Amino acid sequence: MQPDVTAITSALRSAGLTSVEVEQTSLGVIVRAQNAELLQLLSALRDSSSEFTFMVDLFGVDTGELVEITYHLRSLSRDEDVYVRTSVEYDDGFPSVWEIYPAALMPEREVAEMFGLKLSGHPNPKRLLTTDGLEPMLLKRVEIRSAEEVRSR
Amino acid sequence: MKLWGSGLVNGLRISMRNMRRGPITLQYPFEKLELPERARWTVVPLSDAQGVPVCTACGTCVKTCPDHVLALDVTTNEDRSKHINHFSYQLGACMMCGLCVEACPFSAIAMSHDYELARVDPDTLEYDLITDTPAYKPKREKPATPDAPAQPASASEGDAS
Amino acid sequence: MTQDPNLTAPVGAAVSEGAYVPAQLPVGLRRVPSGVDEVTTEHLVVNFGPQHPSTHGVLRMIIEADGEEVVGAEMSIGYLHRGIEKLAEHRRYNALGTLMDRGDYTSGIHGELAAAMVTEKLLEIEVPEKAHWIRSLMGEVNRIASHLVWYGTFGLDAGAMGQFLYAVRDREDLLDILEAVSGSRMMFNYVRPGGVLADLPAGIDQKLRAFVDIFDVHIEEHDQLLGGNEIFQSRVHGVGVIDKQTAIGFGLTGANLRASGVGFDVRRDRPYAAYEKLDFTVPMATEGDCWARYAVRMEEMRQSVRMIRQCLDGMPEGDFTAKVPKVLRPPAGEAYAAVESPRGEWGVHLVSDGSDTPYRLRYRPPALYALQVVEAIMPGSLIADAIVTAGSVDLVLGEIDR
Amino acid sequence: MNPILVACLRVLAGLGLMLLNGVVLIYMLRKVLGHLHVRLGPMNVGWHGTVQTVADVLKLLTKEDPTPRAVDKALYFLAPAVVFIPSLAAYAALPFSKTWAMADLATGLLFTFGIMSLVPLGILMAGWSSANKWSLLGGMRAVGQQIAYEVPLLLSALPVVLMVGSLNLNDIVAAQDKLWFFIPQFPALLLFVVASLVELNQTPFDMSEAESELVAGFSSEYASMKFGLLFLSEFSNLFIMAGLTVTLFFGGWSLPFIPAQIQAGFAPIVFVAKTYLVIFFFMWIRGTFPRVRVDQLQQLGWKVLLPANLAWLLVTGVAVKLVEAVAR
Repeated sequence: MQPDVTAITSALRSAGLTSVEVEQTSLGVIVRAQNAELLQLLSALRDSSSEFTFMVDLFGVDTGELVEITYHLRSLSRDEDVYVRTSVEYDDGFPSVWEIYPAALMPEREVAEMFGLKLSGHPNPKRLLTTDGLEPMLLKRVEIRSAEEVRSR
Repeated sequence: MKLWGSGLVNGLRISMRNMRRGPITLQYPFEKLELPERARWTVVPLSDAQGVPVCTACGTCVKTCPDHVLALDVTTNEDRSKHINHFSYQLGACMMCGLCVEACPFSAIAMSHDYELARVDPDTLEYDLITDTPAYKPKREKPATPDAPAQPASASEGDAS
Repeated sequence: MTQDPNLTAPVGAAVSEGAYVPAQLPVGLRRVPSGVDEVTTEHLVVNFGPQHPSTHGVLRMIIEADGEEVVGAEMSIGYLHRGIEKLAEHRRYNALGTLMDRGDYTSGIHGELAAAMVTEKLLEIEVPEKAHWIRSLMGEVNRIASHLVWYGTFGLDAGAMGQFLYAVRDREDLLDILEAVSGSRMMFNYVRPGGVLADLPAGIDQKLRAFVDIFDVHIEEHDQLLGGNEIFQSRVHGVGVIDKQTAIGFGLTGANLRASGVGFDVRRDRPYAAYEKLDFTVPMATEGDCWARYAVRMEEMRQSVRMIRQCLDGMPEGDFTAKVPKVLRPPAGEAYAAVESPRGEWGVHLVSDGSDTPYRLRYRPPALYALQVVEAIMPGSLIADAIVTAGSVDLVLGEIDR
Repeated sequence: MNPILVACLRVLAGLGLMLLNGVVLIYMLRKVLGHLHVRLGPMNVGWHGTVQTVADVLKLLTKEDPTPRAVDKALYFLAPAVVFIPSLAAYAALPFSKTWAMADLATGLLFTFGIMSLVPLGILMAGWSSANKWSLLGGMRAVGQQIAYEVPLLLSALPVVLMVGSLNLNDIVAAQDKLWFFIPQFPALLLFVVASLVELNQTPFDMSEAESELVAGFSSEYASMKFGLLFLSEFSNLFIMAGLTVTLFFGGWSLPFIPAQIQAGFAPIVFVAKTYLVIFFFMWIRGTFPRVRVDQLQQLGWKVLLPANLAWLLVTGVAVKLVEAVAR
């Protein structure tokens, strides 16, 4: 279930990623990455001996200051999960990882749409779920209808 | 290796067997299914033996309802007894989850078995469960849960956001 | 059809495969201009859906066809988007099940279970043994009901009609049972943080036993009626092949992944509820075509019947729920819990900030990943094959659009 | 009597028969499919829903008849007629009894096949003129499959003709007074049923209106009675093909072991009853089987049915000659 922090750290160090932080949290092992080295990090994880070839999920969280994007990876051969987390400023862009994990194709579009981010390097970067002109819904500043509004409908 | 086509013949045999089992459908408006005891449909107020609604206007159900379909309009008298002006219910938005009934500390509401809910007039989708009735005084005054009634103010703020 | 012992997934997800390398752009329409062939032809762009008899729910497949052959496909979704993830930020923890029900509306128990499990993880609630068993039992009942919907609509996609009604007949019995247990036929709201809503009602044991006894016969009939039909076999063998690398690369889970030869099952490899104590095999196939997915799902239904029997026999005595406060306020933190829904790994990732509503709830829709792979493998097949392929991976739009 | 009047009366009788047949067959389809699908079918209008189809026909007649803007008007309006008229005319040669036929043609079998092969023309017109992608694909498929299966259909009827030595349908029935042809000609019967299922656009070969792929195929853009005509001709074709099956293989209006004088009284009833049994079989198949794929359909036609037909024709021809030689 939980991979070894030191093993992942050393694997990433040997792949030339010296600045990444690997930490053990209650959720699991989280690798924090800069936006710029995300692609390199993910392909290093995929090609490492741990074989994180399977992307379980990809989602964003609005922390109130910036948007954190989490890539949930799994190694089917070792049955281990690891989370890669990167942060993006509001209205900023993030790179598409579809060439490393094709599973990211649609979730990436969803994250870009729901948090108002720009997606670079994606073959089909259209909106996925909602129509044009809607506010990025999962941002905390976008309110849904309150109880009073619902009642006064 | 089976003969090509034996599966087709077997399929015909199975569908004929099913045909001979007879129809399982009910002719709905003429025949009706009996609902199991737990079936959840509209919310109805419950009354005591004299026909007085047993709602104490505590507002737990209103705070619990995920879709805000219940609303209480209550005036508090000088002797701190409450008077329910309207206990309104939006049938059209209710999803019959039953959380209000579970939350009710005095069993004043229940999920009925009334499932024929089609309406011609959309205005009838919102109606009052209880109108202009003094709130029921429970025999034993006790907080229903250790948590919810203790901080009613903060909980309602959380709902309104 | 007897089960081939070779078709059972190995215990422990022992798969070591190279990564999927996309050969070319796997998505989107080619938009080939007319007159590129020797004969001046024009590609026909047809919209399958959102209102179309073959689409499951409101999926819109934009298919670019050269005659009967698909040359490009794009899936357009969002017609059923209700913003469940946003709504969840305004729901108390014990009301999350109402949203999860409406995600994958054919397997609500699994969604509720995932939401309840992730809440329990954050709150560190110990769930009583009986609740675990009830959860497993209801999960398997719901799995059969969901697979029967898939079985029926898959046959409809292939053009058969009778078996759909037979599947729905059996599903009705299951829905009656689920209604008697939970109070609703689809939107159960039964599994709660800490346990389940209520104990199993009296008499449900006999009802379930009677059902599984009949279903033992009916499942063979279903299998012979559709799977034994030579026309159907010729429609699905070798159609819509998803190889192992593609399946892993596109994040397939559940029966779709196992049909491609990867033996991962959350129930066995990350046990939850009472699955550790149940004896079941995880069916697997290696071909990765529509037939493999069909065979795996049919076998899963038989395994579910086995598990229902075991759950009924082994149901322990005790409480059906732990003592939980009415308003749950988990400490700040994150947690991920996953269940094996009929469509695959249904994971719920929850971020709590200590209030009575989640800060962020993300749920992993297994059918969304299946949809992507359909988009990628569709080009090159015939229109009729494309429909069958889309039907074989079991799409539920409520879950894809959320 | 005036021969023109007689001819007109016969045509009217045929039209009435066809309309009545359509109504009865639609009711029968609903009931048969309903019971095959463990439900009841129509139950409320009339006793067990018997008048339901009449009510539906009235609904079709009184419905608004919109014409899509982009259609090719002339072809769009002509197509239902082109589909309907051949299937009406094909009733002409069906022998309901020794004397009950609208026209006792010397080449009755050939006439029926010939006139039925006009139907794809109307379907193509409907599919093309509707200016709808589904209609176009459906029309193309329909024509493709019906033209491909004309040959196997004719060839599978030929062995019977070889045995009888006549194309007159009444002669074919008369030749079966001792032995119905489905016993010596069982392979031909199978081939004929498969080919006629394709001709009829019936499951498992309902390519042209494969609802999971092409919505409603060539009839997508038709409404009201224009759709009604397309629908009606489909059921009328069903009756004709089933009638031909009965005539060629199941002794037509004759019954075994019953003297001819007694039979003559209720021969039409026997014929219709046998035909409806065959139609029931078609509907049974329709409620059970999935659909084949377009390319598989064509492969079945050209690679399986055609050689099989030719082979069986050879076998029958040799056998007929041998029997003649032995008898001589």
